[in-house]
Amino acid sequence: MLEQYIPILLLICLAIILAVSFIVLSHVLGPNRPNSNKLGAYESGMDPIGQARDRYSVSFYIIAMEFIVFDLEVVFIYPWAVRYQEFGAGTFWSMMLFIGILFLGLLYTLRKGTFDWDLVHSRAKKSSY
Amino acid sequence: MESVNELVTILPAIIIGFAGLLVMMLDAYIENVRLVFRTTTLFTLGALGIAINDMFGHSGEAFYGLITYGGTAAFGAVLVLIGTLVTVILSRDYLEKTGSHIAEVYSMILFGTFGMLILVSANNLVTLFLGIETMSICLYVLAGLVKNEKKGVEAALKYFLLGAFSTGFLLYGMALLYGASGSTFLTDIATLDDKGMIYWAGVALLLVGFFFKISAVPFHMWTPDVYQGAPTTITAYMATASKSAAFVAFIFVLSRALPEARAEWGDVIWLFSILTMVIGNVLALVQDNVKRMLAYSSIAHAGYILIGLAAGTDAAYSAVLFYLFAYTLMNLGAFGIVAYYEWHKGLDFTEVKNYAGLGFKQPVMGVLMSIFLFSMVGIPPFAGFIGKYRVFAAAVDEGLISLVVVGVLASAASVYYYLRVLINLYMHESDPGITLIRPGVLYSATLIILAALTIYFGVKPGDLTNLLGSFKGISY
Amino acid sequence: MELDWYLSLSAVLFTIGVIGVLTRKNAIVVFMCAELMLNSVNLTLVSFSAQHGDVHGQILVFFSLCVAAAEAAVGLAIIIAIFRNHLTVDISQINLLRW
Amino acid sequence: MLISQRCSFFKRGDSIMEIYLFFLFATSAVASAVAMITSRDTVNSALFLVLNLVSIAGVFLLLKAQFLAVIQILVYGGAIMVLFLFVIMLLNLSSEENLLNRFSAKYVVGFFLGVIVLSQLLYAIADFTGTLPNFSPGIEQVGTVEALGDELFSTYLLPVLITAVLLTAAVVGAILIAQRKLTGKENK
Repeated sequence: MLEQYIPILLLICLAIILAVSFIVLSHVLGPNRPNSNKLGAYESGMDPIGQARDRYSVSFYIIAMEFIVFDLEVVFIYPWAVRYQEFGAGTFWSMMLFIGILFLGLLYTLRKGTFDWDLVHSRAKKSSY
Repeated sequence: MESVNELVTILPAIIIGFAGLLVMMLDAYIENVRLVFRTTTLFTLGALGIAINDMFGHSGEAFYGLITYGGTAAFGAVLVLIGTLVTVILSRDYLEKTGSHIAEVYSMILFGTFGMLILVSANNLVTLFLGIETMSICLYVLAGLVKNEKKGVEAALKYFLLGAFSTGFLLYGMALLYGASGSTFLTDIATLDDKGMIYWAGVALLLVGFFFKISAVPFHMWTPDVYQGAPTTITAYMATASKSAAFVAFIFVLSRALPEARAEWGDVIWLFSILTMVIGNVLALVQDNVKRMLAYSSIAHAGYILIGLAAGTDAAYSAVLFYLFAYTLMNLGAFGIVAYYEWHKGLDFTEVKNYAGLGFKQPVMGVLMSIFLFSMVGIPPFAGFIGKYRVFAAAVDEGLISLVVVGVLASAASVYYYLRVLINLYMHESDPGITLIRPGVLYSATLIILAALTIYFGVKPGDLTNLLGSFKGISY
Repeated sequence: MELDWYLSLSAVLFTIGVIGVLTRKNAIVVFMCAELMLNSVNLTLVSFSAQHGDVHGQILVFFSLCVAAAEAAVGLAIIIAIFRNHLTVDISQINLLRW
Repeated sequence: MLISQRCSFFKRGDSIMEIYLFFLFATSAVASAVAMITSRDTVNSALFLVLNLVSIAGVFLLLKAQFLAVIQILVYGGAIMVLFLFVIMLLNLSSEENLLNRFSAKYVVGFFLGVIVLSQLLYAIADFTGTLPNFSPGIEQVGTVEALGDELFSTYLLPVLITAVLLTAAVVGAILIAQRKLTGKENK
């Protein structure tokens, strides 16, 4: 009864094979003469300052967290959408309430000023953290 | 879809949930903290009124059996809502004075209370799990409220990591119970006949999860630091509302889902009760910081309540409910007064001896503090005594004499660290430099009402005990 | 495959999670081990749901996923706040189990 | 074919592929879990956890819980682990951790406690085997979206709304804690 998943298995194997082959081939075939400026991080010509991962402001985290919450909301809506005809008006209004509550959460996040980028960046420039 | 008149059964939870969302929006769009405070108080009062009248209504199950209402669940809702109401009223002055008065506190308290109201009326593992998690997440946030101070955030991290760890055990217990019985409804788990090892492993892990929430001894590591790190009125909220909700849910699980296994989990709770009472009191004796001492005293009280759970009869459960009521009143009061003393920025109150002579400076607060502390010790005219007496009586009826003996000895030992505060308040003279601010009218009125209730139910516990007894069999 | 193979796998993963929480110092890795514990319990629930042939187990998995996500959001916010105050997430320096 | 006759504990109805796939996913899950615990770099731990989640999703597929397998990868792997990596990058704390330099008692205690928990659980599971039919016949439809959807939106509608409030509380809490300074206006 696992036959239905054969295509997925093939897809995964193909993806793995492609990824590995790219790395191996480029490593094996490509000319390998490293020198200092080739190995430096590419900063469109300028030499890089600070390490690669210096800290940046918190609003990126808040956006990622919002992504999780709305990803979960979508996950709840999948089964609802699939069986939409069988459910009466009650379920419909309950789901509207569900979506409404999460929408209020979004309004709260918007209002708390974490999304207006210019303010965020102007503040970030003043003090690094 | 459940019919609309089923919504009436969880009306307090709906009101509190709606209030949480409303307060969230008010805070976002109208930054007026006083308006937020008034709305929160208004909605909590309304929900409390409905919950009180639910207590006298009939009880049953709703939402396809996910929720149970009336009787014990309504009384649990009353306990939670009293804790929330007093916390909100006391928090306004306390947070204003300590400079972290922000409106999000009220929305988090309301969301936490929503989780507790669901937890209190859970009749299914799914609603039980969601209730516990909603409550816990709001408490993690509230514990880390005072962010600039180091110890507040440290308390939040410790509480969070140990909480996530205990959630794993709790869910594993639920999974094994579901595996053994094939259904997630508490009453179906009770009808399970062949109790294989999976069932016992599930019971054990579920007990571990609950012991963590009520901070029984081996799992109490988080309590002192979190209670000390959090703002004092939020500590009152954690000590009273969340612990009462966890205990009522524990009663439901023990009486509804695991009635046949009473002998086995009775012994387990017997052991943990002794551990909690002894170690809770011993550690409270050595504490100097009053807030930390009150944290250990709340652990010791969890031990006394576990005596009632170890007894396991319906009479014992109603005795535990009475004890929870008295426990909520006195702890709210005690933490409220400690919060009042912490208003004064200049003085540091980390040591008990800093309380020297303050009893005379603000006589009202001194007297109230002594009422609450005497009630905690269990001295006759107060509700604390009646609670302890009825729990011990129920345990004696079940033949748990050793438990009662340890309980009495532990209470005797607790006299020392409770009265040490009073001795400092009254016997030692204070340096004249300290002048105490007059507490606000609302603040002292709330504390006076709490003290009046403690005395009233100490003197005339009759009607409450009859009401609690009248709950038609918790595990019907 | 026998049911107990699935249960044993989830028991092993649960134990690895417990060991991870007890031994690691970095707060984020401890939190990841807690997530691993929750995940292994999901596996037990699904195998019991398959064995009983009803969907209650999978419903509980569904909600436990949502709870894990909400916990992750709040937990990582706390860890960010900790980093800002303590500039370290090494939980042994934040003495976790003080009396 | 030879293998399935000789080993007693395989069910006759199993195809060989299912057995191989189970062992493949099981070993990758356990290996990535152990690697997550013992790896020195936090980012490696996070990526090993993602591998662990994907292999557990594979085991879900074996148990015919297809919707949950996809959700697991989508939500757990796709969203939660992204947040983990975000925070690790944000806090720049993926520094090499000297893991096993001093053999502190904590490792012994942790390992010992873990082994105790494992032995209890395995004992419970061992006692359980064989007492009940292994897999009820009708599990094909149990794992599908339709089955989950019917049950979720008829009986368990209230928990769906509770989860909505839980998620909003998590959003408000996370913003409250993650913001830099709390007092009054200036964080606007």
